[in-house]
Amino acid sequence: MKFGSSFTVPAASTTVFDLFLDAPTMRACIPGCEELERTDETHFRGRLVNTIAHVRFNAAFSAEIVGLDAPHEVRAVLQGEDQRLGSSIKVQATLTVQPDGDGSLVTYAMELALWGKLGRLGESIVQRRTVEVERQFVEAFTRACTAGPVELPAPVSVGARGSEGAVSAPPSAPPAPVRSAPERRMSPLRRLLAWFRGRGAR
Amino acid sequence: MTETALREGGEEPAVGARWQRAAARGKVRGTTKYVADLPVPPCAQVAVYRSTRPHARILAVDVTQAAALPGVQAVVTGQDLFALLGERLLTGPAFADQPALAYDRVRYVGEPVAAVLARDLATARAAVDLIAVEYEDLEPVYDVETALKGEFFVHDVLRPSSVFGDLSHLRGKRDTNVCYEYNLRTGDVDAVPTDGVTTVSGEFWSPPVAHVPIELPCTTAWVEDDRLEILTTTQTPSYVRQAVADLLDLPLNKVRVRTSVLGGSFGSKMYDRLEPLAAALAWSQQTAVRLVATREEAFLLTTRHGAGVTSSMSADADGNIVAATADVAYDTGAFADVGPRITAKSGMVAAGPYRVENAWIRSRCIYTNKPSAGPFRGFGVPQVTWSHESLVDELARELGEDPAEFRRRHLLREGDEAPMGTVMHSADFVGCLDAVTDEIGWTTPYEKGEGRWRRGRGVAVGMKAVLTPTIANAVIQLNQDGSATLMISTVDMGQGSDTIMPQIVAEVLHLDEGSVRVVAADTDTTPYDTITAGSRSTYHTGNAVRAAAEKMRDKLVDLAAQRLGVAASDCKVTSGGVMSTTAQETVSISDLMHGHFGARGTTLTAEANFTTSWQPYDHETGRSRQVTEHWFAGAVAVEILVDTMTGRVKVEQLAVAGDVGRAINPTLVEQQLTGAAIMGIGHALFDELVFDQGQIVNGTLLDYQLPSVRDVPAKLTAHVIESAHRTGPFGAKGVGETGILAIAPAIANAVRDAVGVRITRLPLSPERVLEAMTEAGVS
Amino acid sequence: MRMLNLTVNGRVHDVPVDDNELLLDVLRTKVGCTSVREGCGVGACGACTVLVDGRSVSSCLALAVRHDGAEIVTADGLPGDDAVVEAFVECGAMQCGYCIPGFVLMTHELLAENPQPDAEQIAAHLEGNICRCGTYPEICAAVTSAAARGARL
Amino acid sequence: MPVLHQPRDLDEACTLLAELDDPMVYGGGTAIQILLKQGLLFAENLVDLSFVPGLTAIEATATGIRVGAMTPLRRMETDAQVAGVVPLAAATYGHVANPRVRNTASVGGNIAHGDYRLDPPTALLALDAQVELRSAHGQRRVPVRDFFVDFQLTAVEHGELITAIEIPAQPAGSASSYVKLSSLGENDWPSASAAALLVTEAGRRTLRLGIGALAPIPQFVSVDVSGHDLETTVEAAKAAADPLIDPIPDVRGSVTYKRRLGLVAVEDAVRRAWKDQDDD
Repeated sequence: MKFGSSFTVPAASTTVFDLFLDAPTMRACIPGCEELERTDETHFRGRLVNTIAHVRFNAAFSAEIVGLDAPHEVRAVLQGEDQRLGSSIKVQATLTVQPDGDGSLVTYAMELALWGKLGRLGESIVQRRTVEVERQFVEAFTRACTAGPVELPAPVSVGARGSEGAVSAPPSAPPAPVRSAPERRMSPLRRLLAWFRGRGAR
Repeated sequence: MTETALREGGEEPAVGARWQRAAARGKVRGTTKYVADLPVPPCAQVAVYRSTRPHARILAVDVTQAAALPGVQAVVTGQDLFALLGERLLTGPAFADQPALAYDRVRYVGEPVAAVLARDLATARAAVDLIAVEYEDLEPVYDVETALKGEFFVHDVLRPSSVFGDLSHLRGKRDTNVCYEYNLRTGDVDAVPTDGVTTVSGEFWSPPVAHVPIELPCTTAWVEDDRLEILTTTQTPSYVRQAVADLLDLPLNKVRVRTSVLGGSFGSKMYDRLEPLAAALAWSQQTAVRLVATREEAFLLTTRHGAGVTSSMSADADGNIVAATADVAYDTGAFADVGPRITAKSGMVAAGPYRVENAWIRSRCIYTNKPSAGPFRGFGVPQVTWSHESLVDELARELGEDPAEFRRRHLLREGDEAPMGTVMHSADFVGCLDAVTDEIGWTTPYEKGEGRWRRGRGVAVGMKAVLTPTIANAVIQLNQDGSATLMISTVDMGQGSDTIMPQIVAEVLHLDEGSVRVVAADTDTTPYDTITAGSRSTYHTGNAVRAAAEKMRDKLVDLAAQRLGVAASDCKVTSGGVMSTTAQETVSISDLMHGHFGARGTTLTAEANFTTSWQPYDHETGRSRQVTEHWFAGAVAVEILVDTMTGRVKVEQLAVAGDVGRAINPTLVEQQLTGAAIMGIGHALFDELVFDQGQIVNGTLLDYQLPSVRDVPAKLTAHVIESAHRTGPFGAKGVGETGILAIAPAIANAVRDAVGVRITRLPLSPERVLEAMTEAGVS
Repeated sequence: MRMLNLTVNGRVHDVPVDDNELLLDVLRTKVGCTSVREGCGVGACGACTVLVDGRSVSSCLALAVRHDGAEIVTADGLPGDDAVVEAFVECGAMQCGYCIPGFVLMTHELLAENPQPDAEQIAAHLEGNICRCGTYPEICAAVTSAAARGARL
Repeated sequence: MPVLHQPRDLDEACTLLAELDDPMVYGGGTAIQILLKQGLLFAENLVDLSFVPGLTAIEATATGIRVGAMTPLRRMETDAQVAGVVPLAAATYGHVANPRVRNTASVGGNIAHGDYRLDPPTALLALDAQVELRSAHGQRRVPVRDFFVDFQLTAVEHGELITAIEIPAQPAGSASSYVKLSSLGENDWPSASAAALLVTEAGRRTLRLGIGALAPIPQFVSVDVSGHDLETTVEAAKAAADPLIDPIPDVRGSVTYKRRLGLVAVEDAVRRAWKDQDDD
């Protein structure tokens, strides 16, 4: 499944680029990302956790930067496995940053594979979820670009550290988009669940 | 059409009669026992851990947690089995490339890696969720284009498995994704002059589809003393016995494979499905195991090959077809299965059933990292028929000729040599075409419509060779009371072999309807039979059955001659028994046997073998004087409506015809034709397995669409054409696949007729039709 | 485990069941009705159809414990001279036969509600049953024939 | 495997929903079984409503009918009262899946799933139905037009369950139709669906449209078509529906195709309703 888009953020491209490589910022911006640490120059590892309603999605993942042309382009591969759900996820992403007036134009292209039980169960939910995840990420990242890198570890985060020269997020900034979502807003997995419920008793 | 003539004395002949299907009432009430319904010893229930990666090296399999779950009896990994069986773990009808459990590498999402044996299925499934596998990803190959680049390989080495005669020429290879290539060279397509020649060409695509017999695959295996017994849903019991004997290194008499009537198959229950895994688990654990595929798992077991055909057809100024080319690529997925045979048998008919002087065909079987493709009703031929029947239609239109008439002019006739060098016999293409075009009133004008709904008509012809060479055996046991028991390894999957084989016996021995019973295939008692597939049984097993019945008849005649003191030549079998003209006496079978053996309940046995002869095709030219024992000829004509607002195609009328040589049971033949047509409508309009990066995304019956009662045309007729085959039993040959070959192109040709667009990719979904109309500026 | 009381084809059965057991499995393994079969597991094919208090139900999705005290009819329990069975046999409405008991029960439900259904009504009632062999023309003929016989349970 | 609870009355059900960990209401239960089989459901507790009395009644009210949440869909299709009071609802419920599913699936469970492709919401939107919800804290009513919040998201809060749907009677002299267009097999899910209700009240003619499968949630729009003829009504309906169409692409069609199909569904529904009106 391929998707991609572009968006502009109110920050210089070098700032934007650095934020992309900053583990705490990305942890805060990626919906559902509850752990993320950089293990060396090119490797990250983390965990995507959602324990909502009746589906438990818990995937340890690793990410590798496979191409870096700072501050213009970064290519990365993320791979995770949820053993209990018998599913794995792989994302191959290419991200480019170009100056655009006072801000930057971010263009990304992703190829997402969802293999196993989750992947077997239809693409509409995945498509829809992808759209949702994209939207949430862009919102959060735009906020991060305004506020700068995230310093404070989020409550469930393990091993997240503020990067050098980090600026504290202003108190008004929400810690992470997922948490800022209204109470009733369903997580993608809850939607997935609801979707299954819907198709059986349509 | 041959009407059945009454035999002497007003006796109804058995061959040609519309006998009621065997076990009809049991099937309607559900009392007929399928494999899963039969009693078996107490079993461990098995659930399978499946790969979540399309292509990866297995680094480690951690089963500690799974094994510790209460109720779990054993957890077996591919590595465990490999340690025990070595490379014997790899099976397959063409190449030994399919491990019962993956041990070093996984090659598709869903490939079995480990199996849990537990006291119940819920426990087994819960344990599967506790298995952790560590992978190292390898570059996946998702499609044939990538596979042909040869950068990454699904298999490093290919080792032929040497099970079948027609595949004995396979050789080991390495570093290629092409496991087989068939080439046909007839005449010289390059030498065809271009002056005055009209050429049409296209790139055709048939997607992978799923068989979806409603009965789920089920295999139970257990150890009894030093033997392995298997009760399984298979249409190839003889093959399974050999494969399992090889796997476990057992003599053939220590493996027993049984089956029952099948709840449909269409090619899905063949070769290595659940059986090698069940056998390996039962043998390695010395226990009884039961494997039942869920519907989702069944989608992973086998599919029909997705196939691309890049092809052309040319006619000279006089309208003669002077050249045909086809470059065919079959996507066989992770395992070859019987893909090489499919590749050859379809490649040889890719030019169509026409007189074509010059033909160039290349047909290749290509590995990718997807679930394995195998045999499916039509055996690869519908995919090439899709190409040649679209091309010939377009060629006729280019030349300003009527598509049916153009075909009629060029179709192969009795005695013609087909492009692959074999002479045609008992393949009445013209008769089939006439029957269907007459039925829909092809030459009568019709309202095409101008508003939202446009009407169109289309026709197509299909050609397929029967599987050759093959071997069939039959044993008849005649019981003293005049009833008979027939032992064959042909499996009734709904095609009706349990009905027509008794009709053949009854015809020879003058027995009544219901007096011959077929024993369910059991390798302990029923003799070797190559396979129940490829529409081969009526002809091959039918011939063995007929020969065995004739031997039985001779035995009865000898007994009667002895008893009555007359010459054997004076005796003949009639419905009342054996009659002697000289003695003016008829002795019933019952009296004859009672008299001979001096006891009631005795049996008399006769057996026969039937093996076809063939001439292997030349590997340079793909030609052979006898590449097949016989041909199937079929034709389809349809009248359709296209909703120009939604793009939906509605088949209003469909006529399907097949040359069956001679219909042993016309009712069953008609059902095979209409049933295949309905399945074919699905393939034409919506039936499709959708993949995303090697993952099936519509693998449940909530998303995977099968034709329902609503998809059946208002008028659907079957036309049985009988041009008797000189060596068929009573002139008969099979019919299981004939009806499906030409459905999709007939419908596409009708869409072309209705709205003027030529669609080359299946299925003809409403979106695709509407897109093509928009592109062509049709509103 | 709790005891479940089911009347299946007129016979009373008291069977121990787990809370999560499906009616399909209970009928097959504890009552012995192997005419009830799994085909899709998601209610989309009709092979597991049973009549519960006269209404068609996909037993593959039905929790057994919700059916305590229910009257269940399966195809193998139909009387020997059942008109629908006769009509299916005579019309040759079966090939592999695996899905047919489901069609037979759906026909019973249809005819109980609508003794003389037209072609559209037959299609509307049977559209959720799949016969992969494509026996639909014979099945529709059988339904019409059964209606003509005045089929009633 | 989750624990099954079978409360004997509504209060007990509400208490269970409020107090249990990860509870899930088990209505018809078909979808839950599918989830369990897929290995995706990790609900700790299922609250089965089948032994709660009073949830399966269809009763006349002053303004229409009140349908208990556990009423099987099939009763909506076959019940004479439903057909008489809200014929559009009767027609639409008859299109859901197949008779077996309709015998099992419940009216409340059906909308609680909130699937964008469901047939019944289109009619319920056009008819301006109200959803009755109950929790340990009491009862409330939500107009069905506010019930579907976002993709797979409804107004049902944690601890709540649906007890009934109230459907106002279809106005005298109104005409209606439901159209379901599929793109694969004829009996597949809809790729586009539309319920049209033409109402003449106080001299004004209104077209109420519920559309399904064409956006993350079922959509509703009302168009004043006073003085319109059939063709201008069709055009007005399509113009009103168009901005609401925001399809989710899947194996059944792309965004472009579904958008196009959606307008056909709207047009077909309006034409049929118009014809229905002429026939009366």
